[in-house]
Amino acid sequence: MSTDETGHGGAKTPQSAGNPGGTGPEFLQLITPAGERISHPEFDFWVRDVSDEQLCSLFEDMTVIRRIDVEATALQRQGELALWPPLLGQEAAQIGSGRSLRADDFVFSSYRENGVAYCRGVDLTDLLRVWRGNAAGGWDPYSINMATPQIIIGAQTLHATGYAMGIQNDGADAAAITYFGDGATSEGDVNEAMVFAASFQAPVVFFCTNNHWAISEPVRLQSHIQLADRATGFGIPSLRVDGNDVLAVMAATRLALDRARRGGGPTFIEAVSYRMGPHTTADDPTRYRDANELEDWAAKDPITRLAGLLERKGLLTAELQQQVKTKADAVASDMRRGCTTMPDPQPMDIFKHVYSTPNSWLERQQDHYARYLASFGDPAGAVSEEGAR
Amino acid sequence: MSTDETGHGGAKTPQSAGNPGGTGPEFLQLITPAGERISHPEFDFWVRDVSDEQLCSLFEDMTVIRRIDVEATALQRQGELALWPPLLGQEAAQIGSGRSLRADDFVFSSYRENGVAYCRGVDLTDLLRVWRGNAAGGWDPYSINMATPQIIIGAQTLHATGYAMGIQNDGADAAAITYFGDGATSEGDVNEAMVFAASFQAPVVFFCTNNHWAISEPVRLQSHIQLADRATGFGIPSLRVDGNDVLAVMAATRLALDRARRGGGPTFIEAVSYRMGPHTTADDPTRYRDANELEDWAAKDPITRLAGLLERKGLLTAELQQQVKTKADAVASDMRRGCTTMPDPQPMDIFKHVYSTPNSWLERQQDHYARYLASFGDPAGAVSEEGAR
Amino acid sequence: MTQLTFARAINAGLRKSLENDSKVVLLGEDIGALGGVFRVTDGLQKDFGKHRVVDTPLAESAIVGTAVGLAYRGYRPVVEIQFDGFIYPAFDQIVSQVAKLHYRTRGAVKMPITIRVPFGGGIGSPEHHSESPEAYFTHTSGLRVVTVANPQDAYTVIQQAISCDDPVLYFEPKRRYHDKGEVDESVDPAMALPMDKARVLTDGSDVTLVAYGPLVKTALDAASAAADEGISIEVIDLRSLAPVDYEPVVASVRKTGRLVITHEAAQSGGLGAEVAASITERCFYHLEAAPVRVTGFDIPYPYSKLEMHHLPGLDRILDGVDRALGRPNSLSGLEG
Amino acid sequence: MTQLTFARAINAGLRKSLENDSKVVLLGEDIGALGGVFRVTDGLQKDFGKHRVVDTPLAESAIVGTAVGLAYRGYRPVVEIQFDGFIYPAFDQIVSQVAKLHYRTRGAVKMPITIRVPFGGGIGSPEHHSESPEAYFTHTSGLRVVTVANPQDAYTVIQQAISCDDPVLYFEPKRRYHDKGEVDESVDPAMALPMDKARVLTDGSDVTLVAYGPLVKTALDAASAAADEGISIEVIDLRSLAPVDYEPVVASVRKTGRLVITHEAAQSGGLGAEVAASITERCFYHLEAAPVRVTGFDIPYPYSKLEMHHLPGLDRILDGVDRALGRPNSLSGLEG
Ligand SMILES: Cc1ncc(C[n+]2csc(CCOP(=O)(O)OP(=O)(O)O)c2C)c(N)n1
Ligand SMILES: Cc1ncc(C[n+]2csc(CCOP(=O)(O)OP(=O)(O)O)c2C)c(N)n1
Ligand SMILES: [Mg+2]
Ligand SMILES: [Mg+2]
Repeated sequence: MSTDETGHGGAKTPQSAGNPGGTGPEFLQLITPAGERISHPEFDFWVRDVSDEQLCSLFEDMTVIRRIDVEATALQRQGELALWPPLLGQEAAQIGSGRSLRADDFVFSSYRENGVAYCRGVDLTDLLRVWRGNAAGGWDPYSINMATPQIIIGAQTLHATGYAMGIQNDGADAAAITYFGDGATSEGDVNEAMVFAASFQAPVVFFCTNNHWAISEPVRLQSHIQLADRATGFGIPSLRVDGNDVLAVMAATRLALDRARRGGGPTFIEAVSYRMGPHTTADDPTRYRDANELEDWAAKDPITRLAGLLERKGLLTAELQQQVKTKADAVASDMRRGCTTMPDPQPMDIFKHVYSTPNSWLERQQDHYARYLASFGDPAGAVSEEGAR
Repeated sequence: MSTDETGHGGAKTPQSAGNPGGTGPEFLQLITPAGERISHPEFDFWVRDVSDEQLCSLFEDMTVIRRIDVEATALQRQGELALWPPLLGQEAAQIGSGRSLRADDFVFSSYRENGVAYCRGVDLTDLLRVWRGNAAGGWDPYSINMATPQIIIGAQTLHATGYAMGIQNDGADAAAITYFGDGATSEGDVNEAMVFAASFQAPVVFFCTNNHWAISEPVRLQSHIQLADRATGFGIPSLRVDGNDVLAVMAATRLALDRARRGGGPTFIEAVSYRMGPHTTADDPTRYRDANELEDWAAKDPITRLAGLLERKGLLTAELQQQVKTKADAVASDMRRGCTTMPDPQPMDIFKHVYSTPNSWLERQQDHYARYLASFGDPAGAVSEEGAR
Repeated sequence: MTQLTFARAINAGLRKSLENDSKVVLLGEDIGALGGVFRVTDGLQKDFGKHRVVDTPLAESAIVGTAVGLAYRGYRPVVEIQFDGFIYPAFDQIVSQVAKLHYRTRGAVKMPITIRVPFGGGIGSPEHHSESPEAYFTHTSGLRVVTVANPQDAYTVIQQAISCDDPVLYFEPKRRYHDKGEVDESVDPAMALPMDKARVLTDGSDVTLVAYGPLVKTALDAASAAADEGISIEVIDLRSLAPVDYEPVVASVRKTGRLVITHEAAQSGGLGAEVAASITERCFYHLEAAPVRVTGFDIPYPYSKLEMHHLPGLDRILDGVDRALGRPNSLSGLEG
Repeated sequence: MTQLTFARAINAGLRKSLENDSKVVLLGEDIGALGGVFRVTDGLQKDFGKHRVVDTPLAESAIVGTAVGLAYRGYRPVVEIQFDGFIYPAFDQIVSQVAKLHYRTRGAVKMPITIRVPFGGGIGSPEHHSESPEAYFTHTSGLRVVTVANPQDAYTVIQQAISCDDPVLYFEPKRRYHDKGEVDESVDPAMALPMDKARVLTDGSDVTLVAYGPLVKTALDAASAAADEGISIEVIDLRSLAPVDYEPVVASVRKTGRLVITHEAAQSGGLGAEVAASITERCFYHLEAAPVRVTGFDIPYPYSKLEMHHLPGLDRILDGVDRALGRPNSLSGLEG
């Protein structure tokens, strides 16, 4: 039953036997780790319009979301947030894909795609509401066309597929995109989502960030072969891209979105990246992973890589660097202010929005609890550990 | 959202685009519909020991289970059974695979594999217990190493995988085999079973009978590509065989079992066949399927085909035919007798086997119900529609 | 007014909803050409097209999960779960998504999803086809749960459920599918008794008998049998199981002082416990005896030959009525 | 006797079971090198190997479903569900397979599966991490459901659960994981109080207070606070939630005439309803007031800043005690 048992021969698939967990080099790359732009006969087309200015702007976004991540982690350490799931190392995957979306596309993500939310224009205070424990939800999904992030692993992939079926029914040319991790590919929901997406040829993009770990479990435990191969078994074309290469991610996402818009159905993208931080601020990765692995991946850092390209192009000026830093600092301090000045929720708020129409059971409980609170001077007293009376 | 939408190009997979639902000819065949034995460089090996005698015996088994099916259908029409799920048309798939198993292998099937149960040596009365509504279960699974058939679509595939993990832990060389339909491939459980089987390289065979329909839904609704291709996306090797060719099914199953026993992990077999009857005796297929389709498939009948081969080999003697008929009639009449003379269960039986150790909640209810029944002369009176008092 | 079966009445209600709101879409297994295994969706795909009445692949979690996505997009999905026992693979999507998304989006996203579930036993089916899972959902905050006991309600309430902005589990008493009743199709669902209200079916002074779904008929039969014995039973059809409309039950128990509750589901933790506890809280000083539960047993649904022993029947309900009244009954003389 | 936290006590119990029975295997997400997100399985994979302590792919239905297969093969699987809110994808396998297979095989196949579930709130977690889903399982025939309220029970009951031939849901009160208590590791689980028995924790004469899992500590605190006010509370730790051991509760209520039940789960359809209904049935003529339920509300588990408002605390329990006693309380003067 152990995964050590896999040496016993026999199990082979044509595409990628012996290339477990997706660490192999066979993926789309447009920028090398050293920052060199390499050309690609098919995919250059999809980033042909990316100007120098846009490269700088991608660099800015990636830097900003790294800064957001650092700031949020600090806020957690300082007790201002209950928890934070860092995206460190996944900036190219999130910005490359997030920047490829149109306003009328709709995003269904996991908890980790805070960089995508940034691309969608999320209010920074809203980004932290849930992690501070202040509210059941952050932003209004319709304000940025991005659903409330999903914690139930993989559940959102079905929502994206259903939304895409709705787009199709409406005759619109928008697309849905769903983000999930390598671990999520094992959940029934993700596989059922592919069944439905393929059956109805729904305009949905499955964006799988293979960051090599699902908490303490290496991707090899989920699959011995490349995750991108999973999709072909459902009749869904798939792309495997260097997830630390912002241009490669962009090219793949644009191709997939274009296919979806034009009635070509779903696409699966495996973005090969790495979770440089812990799973969340509550996690201790030293219990399960090798420091060397981290070092290897540090050498493939997505921001350093884009900086390398900008450097080669003579774009990485002191001015740009200053400008990006100023922006990142401003965003971080805005976010911090938003976080620490967020008004506390009021006790009776917990009864709001359970239903959209009156419900006799809940109304009675709400009334009783209001009376209970009223019997105390200070609502906080009503719930203190030692009791107030 | 309709499946009519699928023409819009774009979605292609390398293996089998444009070959939906598995009606294509690309499958392993060792006997043509006309009964001609065709040789195959790889798979002949797996049936090299099948003697003339064994061919006759396969013919007998297939004929007998068709007879069982006819008899059970008749019993249902006569009110002796509440329901019956016919296997008509799937005899080769069930006998070819069922006869490939060893006694120490373990079967986890759906409701339709009554022919496999026959191969396992099921008691004919036990086969009908559940369909008569007389008991919660038919046979003791350990008596024939076959689990109680599964109605929850796909759930049994996980049981087989777990059982196979147990075999592996025990260091035994047995295998588990699980049977399920084309429709079942869409359920999360079946896909999760493949994830686990691949991850742990468990000795399990996934035997998918693609009988082209899931009640009223054509296989194309579940998948636009061949079902056999699904498995490769999980890193599981797969075989697509003519499910109406008993030798092809046997060869594939034997290969898969051999791989499993030797530590080679799981295999997926798609047996392409056809459900010639209704889904169950409660179904009315005229509402959703074309009579022509039935005719096409009648021409590929698995028993006629084997008879053709026997004929060519001069084995289809009047004696054989008589012997087989006698056997089938005897089995059918045994089964009928077992069914109609099965003692009715006793009211208090419903409380048995819920738990294996005493349970205070249930004991109280059981005691109360016994008192309630005792307050009536005749237990049947206690539950009559009009009331007995 | 026409005579319709439950199945046809629901069909007519679905048709009305499909006609009145282009955002209504139906999803499920075999609901198209076949018209559902109970023919409840008969003819709807033909008339409204494959985009509005969608045969889905075999995956319940996906059926409900894609309905969530459609709701995000502004649709009002109506999902059919083919049999009660097949709702469990969708449990996660129902409990963690459908029920909670309005809360989790602070009211921004509505989940006007109706989940139709043929439920209950009595039709001689094999395992997994006769479950009464309603208590799992009545205990799930964020959901509404309703059931119906006559074709008119079947017709009206399905439309109310579909037009409700909250998610609704609509349980269909499958053993009554073929029972007929008067249906006035001109009833405006918005003007009819709201789906979250109970209905008193018979006036009575001795005992209050609460039932819902398939057992309402049995309860009514029991009431008329009891009448012959001089016992006056007030039968209440709950209709809404979450929330339960306690007002008429409280009013009735204040009058009768006795309460019997019946359902097919297992007793322990069933809805009967909730009703008994809540009515005891509200009517303690009016109760002359402990509320009596007449329910299915704490066993997996049994094989069909014996299912009538598991299901509360007329006599078992009357035995419970006797218990509530302190008349001789099967448990007379037993303590606690 | 050693001082152990709940988490270490369970770990010690699991270790004992792994040592004593080679058929015991552990399955779950992150239970290997990480030792589980709460470290309950810390060190076990290292000591018993990857074949006995198995990190599984991320698929809860498969974790439980493969456990069923292992049970078929004669194993005693112990499954960890990482958090309460992640049990729902496995609901079908639990309800339709684990709970029913002994019945469906007429006793031939045993399902000695233990499903460990950290449950309840109070630890400041985000959504889906603080659920109290026990009532779904207590209403499911074929399952046993237990929980523990002190490290000694944690140690003993996990071993009893594993050696039980029936499937057991073992709910771990996660907000107590770090609380310490005396644990005697030499206790023989077969000789200890059986896991399906309740335990009276304090003698009292005025009110019976029934709690389980995380709220037992709160109930005990409430009882000592009440003692200062001259109210004598008998606290009962249910331990077994299915079946509930009603005997000591009945005995207590016959003495006190008053019953308060508390749990974190939503009120409607929660286990409190079952206890209230059953005790009312058994003690109607001894009850001086309606049983009082002090529970979580009918809302999705709220965000952590306000979770203490949802969770029954010391004062809310005392308010319920006052209600049961007819003393002034927050609802005084309210009718029904
Ligand atoms: C259904 C479910 N099971 C388990 C968990 C606990 N859990 C949270 S994150 C996680 C790992 C997810 O890994 P992956 O999909 O690779 O995403 P990543 O965290 O690496 O971005 C697990 C097991 C959960 N949230 N939901
Ligand atoms: C989880 C679940 N959903 C739905 C059903 C209802 N149902 C019974 S058989 C069936 C079709 C199964 O089709 P397939 O897997 O192709 O097997 P076949 O009946 O053709 O052998 C359906 C939908 C069920 N039994 N279980
Ligand atoms: Mg990951
Ligand atoms: Mg089929």
